[in-house]
Amino acid sequence: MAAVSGEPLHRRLGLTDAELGEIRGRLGRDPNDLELAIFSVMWSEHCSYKSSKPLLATLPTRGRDLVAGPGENAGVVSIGDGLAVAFKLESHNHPSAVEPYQGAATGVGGILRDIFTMGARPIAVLDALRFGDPRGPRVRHLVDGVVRGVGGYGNCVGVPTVGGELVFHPSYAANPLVNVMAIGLLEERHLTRAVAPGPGNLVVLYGSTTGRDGIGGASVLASAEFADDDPSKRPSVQVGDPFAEKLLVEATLELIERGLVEGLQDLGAGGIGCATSEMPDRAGTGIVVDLDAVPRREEGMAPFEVMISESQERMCAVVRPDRLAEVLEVCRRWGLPAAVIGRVTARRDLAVVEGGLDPDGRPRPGARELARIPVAAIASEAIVYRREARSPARVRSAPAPGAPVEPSDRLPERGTDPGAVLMALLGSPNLCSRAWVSGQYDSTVMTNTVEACERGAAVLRVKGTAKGLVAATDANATVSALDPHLGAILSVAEAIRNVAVTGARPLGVTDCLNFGNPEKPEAFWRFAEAVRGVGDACRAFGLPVTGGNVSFYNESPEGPIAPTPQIGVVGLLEDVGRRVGPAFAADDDLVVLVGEAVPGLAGSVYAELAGVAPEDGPPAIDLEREAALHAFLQEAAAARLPSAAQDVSGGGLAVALAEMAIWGERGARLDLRVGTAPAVELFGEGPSRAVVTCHPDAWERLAALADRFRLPLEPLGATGGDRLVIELHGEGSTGAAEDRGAGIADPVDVSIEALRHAWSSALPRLFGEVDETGRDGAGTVVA
Amino acid sequence: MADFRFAVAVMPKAGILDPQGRAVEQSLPHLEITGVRRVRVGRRVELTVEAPDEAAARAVVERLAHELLSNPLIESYAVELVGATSSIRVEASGAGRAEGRP
Amino acid sequence: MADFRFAVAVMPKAGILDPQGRAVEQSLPHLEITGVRRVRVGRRVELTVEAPDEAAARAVVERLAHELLSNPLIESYAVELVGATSSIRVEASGAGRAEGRP
Amino acid sequence: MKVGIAVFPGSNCDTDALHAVRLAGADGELLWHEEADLHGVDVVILPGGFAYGDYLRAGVIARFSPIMRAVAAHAARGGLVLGICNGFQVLAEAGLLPGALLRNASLRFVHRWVTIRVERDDSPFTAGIPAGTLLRMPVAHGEGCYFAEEVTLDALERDGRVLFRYLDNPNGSLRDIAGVRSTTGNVAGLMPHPERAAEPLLGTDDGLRLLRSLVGSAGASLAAAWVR
Ligand SMILES: Nc1ncnc2c1ncn2[C@@H]1O[C@H](COP(=O)(O)OP(=O)(O)O)[C@@H](O)[C@H]1O
Ligand SMILES: [Mg+2]
Repeated sequence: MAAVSGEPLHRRLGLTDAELGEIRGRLGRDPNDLELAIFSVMWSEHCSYKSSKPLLATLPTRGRDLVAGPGENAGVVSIGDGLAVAFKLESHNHPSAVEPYQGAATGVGGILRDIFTMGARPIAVLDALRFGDPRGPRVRHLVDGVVRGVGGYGNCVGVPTVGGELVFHPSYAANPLVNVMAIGLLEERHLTRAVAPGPGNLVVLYGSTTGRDGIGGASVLASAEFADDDPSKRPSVQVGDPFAEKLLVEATLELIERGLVEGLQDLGAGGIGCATSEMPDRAGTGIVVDLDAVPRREEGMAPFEVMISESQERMCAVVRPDRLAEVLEVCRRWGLPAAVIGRVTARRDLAVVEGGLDPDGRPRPGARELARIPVAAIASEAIVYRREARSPARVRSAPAPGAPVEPSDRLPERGTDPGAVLMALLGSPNLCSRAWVSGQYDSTVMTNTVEACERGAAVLRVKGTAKGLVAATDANATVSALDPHLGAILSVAEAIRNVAVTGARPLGVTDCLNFGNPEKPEAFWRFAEAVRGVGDACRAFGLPVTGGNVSFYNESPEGPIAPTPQIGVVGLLEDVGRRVGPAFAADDDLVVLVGEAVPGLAGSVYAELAGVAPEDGPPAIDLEREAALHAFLQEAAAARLPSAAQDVSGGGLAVALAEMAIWGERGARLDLRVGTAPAVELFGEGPSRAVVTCHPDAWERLAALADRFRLPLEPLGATGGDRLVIELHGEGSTGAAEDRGAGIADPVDVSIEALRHAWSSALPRLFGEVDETGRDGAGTVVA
Repeated sequence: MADFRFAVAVMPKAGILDPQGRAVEQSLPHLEITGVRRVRVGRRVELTVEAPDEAAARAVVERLAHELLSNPLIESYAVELVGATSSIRVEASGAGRAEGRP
Repeated sequence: MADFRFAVAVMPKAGILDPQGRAVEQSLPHLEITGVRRVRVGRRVELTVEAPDEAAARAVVERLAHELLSNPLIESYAVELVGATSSIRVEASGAGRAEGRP
Repeated sequence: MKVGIAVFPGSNCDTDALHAVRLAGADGELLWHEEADLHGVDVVILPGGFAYGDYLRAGVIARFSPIMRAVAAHAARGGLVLGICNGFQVLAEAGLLPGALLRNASLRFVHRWVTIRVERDDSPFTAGIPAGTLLRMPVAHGEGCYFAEEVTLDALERDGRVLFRYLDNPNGSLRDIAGVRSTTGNVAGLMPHPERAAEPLLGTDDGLRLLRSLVGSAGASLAAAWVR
C-alpha cells in the first residue's frame, strides 16, 4: 500500500482532504494506512449513507406489526401466530454494469444473506431490472447476463424467484439497475440482530474463505461515478458461489434455531472491517480481531486486504465461549470453514492484531496491534453530509385534476384503430410478456408458490397456516423524471395497489432509491423530492418503511438515469384461499371499473408511442382516494365478491382488460363512457383504479361497498367470447377528437388470440430466440 | 487458404473464486484420492479457422478469445495451435477425442 | 515427493450435440468473424498432484479424469502434464493462468 | 411404510419432497449424505437441487457420497428408488439408470409447467395410473436434455422402460423422454417435479398421483414383484 503515485493515500482511497481532517479529529491523531483503508470503505457512500442519512430519517418507520425496522439487515413485520416476515430491496447496479452475470448473482446472494442473518428462511426473490433500449446489442448482452445471473444464483440456492420487473428506458443504457428484493419467513422468537454483546464472547467467521476478490468492489463502485471503461482499472469482480450460500443458509438457520449465537451479521460491503465495527457499535462494545486467524484462500494478503475484502458467502457470528464447540460442529457438518477471528471487548473500539491472541483474548507476547479505531467513528458516527439540493430550472409538475390545457387525446395517427394501438402497446418492450425472463427462474421450488411472476403480484402460501403472503415491486421512473415527488408517490401507490388487488393487507414498504451523483445539487434535489414522496405516500397509507437501500452515482457520460424509486411491498392474506386473481374467471361475469380516469398522459407508455401535447403533464393522485381503493379491494375480497381483479397501470385500462382476457382465455364485450378523452380513458395511466369482475349476483353488494368508500363504480359489460370489444360512448368520444376526424369512436375489437400473440412473442423476438417451432427461449409456445 | 485447428483454454484468473474447482477438491476424499491440490476448472474451446497462414488464423482466434470466449475481468485465456490443414481429414474420420487433436 | 501440475481436457464426443459450440458459431456473424467452423466447447481442469514420480501422479489424474471429470458416455478426455515441481513457482507468479490457492 | 429422502449438500427440494410424501400418506425421513445407512426406509427418493453445486456436471459429485453406496445396495436388493430432477441426474451419473442428462438445448435454465404422458402403468412408480394419462407438473433445470445412444434408446423403448414422455419437450431430450426406469424396474428417474404438483392450491395435484402409486406399491410389499 505504499504510495506509488504522487497522490496521497487517502485520496487514492477516495477520501477527501476534509474527510481526512474529520478522521484525525475522531482519532486524535493521524490514521495509519490500515486504519485509513478501513475508514475509506466504511465512510464510502455505500456503507455510511453519508449523503442520504438525514433524509432517510424523515421516513415513517412505525407500524402496528413492525418487529424490526431500518437499521437492521432487513425489516421484519409480524404476521401473527408467532410468525414474521423479513424483507428488503437492495441494488447491485454498478457491479452488474461491469460483469452482468456475476454482478446480478452476487446481488441475489447479498440480499439473501440480509434475510437469513435475521433468522428468517428466505422464501422468495423478486428482481426489478432496468436497462437501456433493448434493440442495442450491448443492452441485450447485459439483459442476458443479468437474467442468467439472477437465475444462476437463486435457482441453485433453491429460493424461488417469483416476480420483479423488466423495464427499458434509454437513460439506463450504460447504467442498468439490478434491484433485488428478498423475503424470508421466521418464527419471531428466532429474530436475530447484528450485535456483538458480552465482552469475552467470541467472534466466529464462517463460510467461504477470504480472498482478494472484491477489494473495495461494491463500496468503491457504488460510491463513484462509473465512467472509466478501462478494464485494467476496474476494481476486481466478485464471483458468487450459490452452493456455498445454500450451505450458509442451512448452517446459519441451524445455529439460530439451536440458540447458539448472540448476534449475527453478514459480510457484504466493507467485509470484516464493517462487521467488526457495526456489530459492537450497536451493542456498546468493541472487538479485537486476530488477523492471522482469518481463513484465506490466497497467500500474501496484506492486512488491509483481509480487513476490507468483500469475498462473498461469509458470515460473522458472536458466540459464547461455552457454545463454540457446537457452533464449529454445525459449520463442519455443512462443510463450511469456520474460525474464531476475535473477541468482544468492553472498550468501544475495533483493534486489529497480528501475531495472535491468547486464550483470554489478549495479544500474545510479540503480537502487534495494527489498528485501533473507536467503532462509533466508523459506524454510527461516520461522517454525514447535508448536501445541497437545487431544483432544475424547469420542473414539470402534474397538472391540477381537470382537463389539461390541450386535450391529450391523440392516437398515433388519425383514423387509427384503437385496437391497433392496444396491440402495439401489448407488444411493446415495457408491456409485453416477461415469460422469456421468468421462464429462466425457478419459481416453484419450496412448494409455496400460488401465483408467480407474469400476473401482477406474487402470492405465496405459508405452510402450516391458512395465510398467504403477497409481494410486488414497482417504480415509476418516467413520471419521476418529470416530477420526482409525484413519481415516488405513484411508485408507492402502485406497488401497494398491486398487493391490495389480491385482497391482501399491505404490511410494510421497502425502498431502493436509485439516483445520480448526490454531489450535484440537481441530482440531490431529485433524491430529496423522492424521499419526500415515499414518506408522504407511506404516511397516507399508514405503512412503515421497514428498510431499504440507496444507490447513488447512477450516471454515465450520457447523463444520469431517470430517478428510480424502486418500491417493494409485502402484504398478508389471512386466508390464501380467498385471494383474488387477475384472470377473467368465468363467462358472463360483470366487468366493473372502480375509480375514474384523470387527465395527464405524460410518462405513460402510450406517450412513448404517440407523444403527448406539449402542456400535458403526468396524472395527479388523490392519496385519500387511493387509500380508499386499497381498503375497498381488501374488503371486497374478504367478502368474496370479486371473481377477478386487476389494477390499472402501464398501458392503462385497455391493457389491464387485455391482460385479464389473455390470462383468463376469454374475451369481454364492454362499453366505456368517455368522460375526458379517449386516449386518457383507454391508455392513460392515472392511479387509483382497478378492474373488478364479479358474478351478477354480487353486483349490488359490490356497489354498496364502493359507495361506502365513496369510490365511483362503472359497470362496463360482461366477460365471454373470444374477442375483447370496447365500445366508446359519451361526450369525449364525439367531442374534439371526432371533430378532428380522429376516428376515435371506433371500438376496440380484437381477438384474444391476436392479443396473446402480440403480448407473448415480443420479448423472444427482441432477443432473437423464436425458433422454427414457434417456441421462445424459455420454451413458451409463442405462435 | 488452409485450415488451422486451435484450442483456447479459458481459466479463472488468479484470486478469482473458482467454486467449481473448490467443489472438486472437496469431493476428493469421497474418491479416496489424496495429494491433489489447487484444482481450477475452466473451459476449453476447439475450433477450426480457415486463413491464408497461421498468423492470420491466430489473429482471428485471439480476437474471438478476447471478445467472446473469455471475460477479461475474471478469466484469462491461452491459445494453442493443435493442427493444420492436413490434420483436418484425420479429425473428421476419427472418433471422439481424435476430433481436432491430430 | 514432487508436485506435478496437469491439465485435463474434457470434450464432448463426436456425434454428441454440442449446443454451446453451436451458440459460439451462431454469434460469429455479430462479431463479423468468418472462416471459423467446427467449434466445440468442453472443460479444462488444472490440478496439482503430489506424488513420488510422474507416472504415479499421472495415474491419479487418469483415475480422476475417468471417474469424476468426464462422463464416458458423452465425453472424452486427454491428460497433459503442464509442469513439475520447479515449474509450480513460475506458474504461481505468472499472469492470469496462475492461481493462488495455497 | 417409510420413505427416505437423501439430502446432499446443495439439495433444495428435499423438504418439498418430504412434504409431498406426507401428503401421499407415507412417513418421511431425511437421510444425510454422509451416512451410509438408510435407517430401514422402504423407498428412497433422491430429490431435486444442485448437489455439490452441480459444478462440473450435474449429479457427478453426489454419486461418490457415502449414502449412494447404501442406495446402490438398496436398489440391488430390489428396493424402490426414485430420482427427481437432480436425483435423476445423480442416478444416471451413478450408472443406476441409463443415459445422461445434457445441457438444455436452449442453453438456458428452463422453468415451465409441462405435460407428460405416462407411458407404462406396469411399474411401481405408475401403478394405478393408466398408460396414456397426461400429468401436469413443473420442470426446473439447466441440464435435463436426456441423451443415450441409439441402441440404448431402442432397447429402452423395446423393454418398456420409458416411463414418461413430454408432450412439449422443454429441453431437447431425445425421443421426448422425461423419465426412465432401470432394467430391474425398481429404480426410476424423471426430470419434472411431481412433488411440486401435489396440491390444488399450487396448481394441481397430478404429481401426487405418482407419489401415491410409489407409496402404494411399496406399502403393499409389492416391490419385489416389480423386479424382473
Ligand atoms: N432507502 C432506504 N429506506 C429505508 N431504509 C434504508 C434505506 N436505505 C438504507 N436503509 C437502511 O439502512 C441500513 C443500512 O443499509 P445497508 O448498508 O444497505 O445494509 P446491509 O449492509 O445490511 O445491506 C439498513 O437497515 C437499511 O434497511
Ligand atoms: Mg447486511
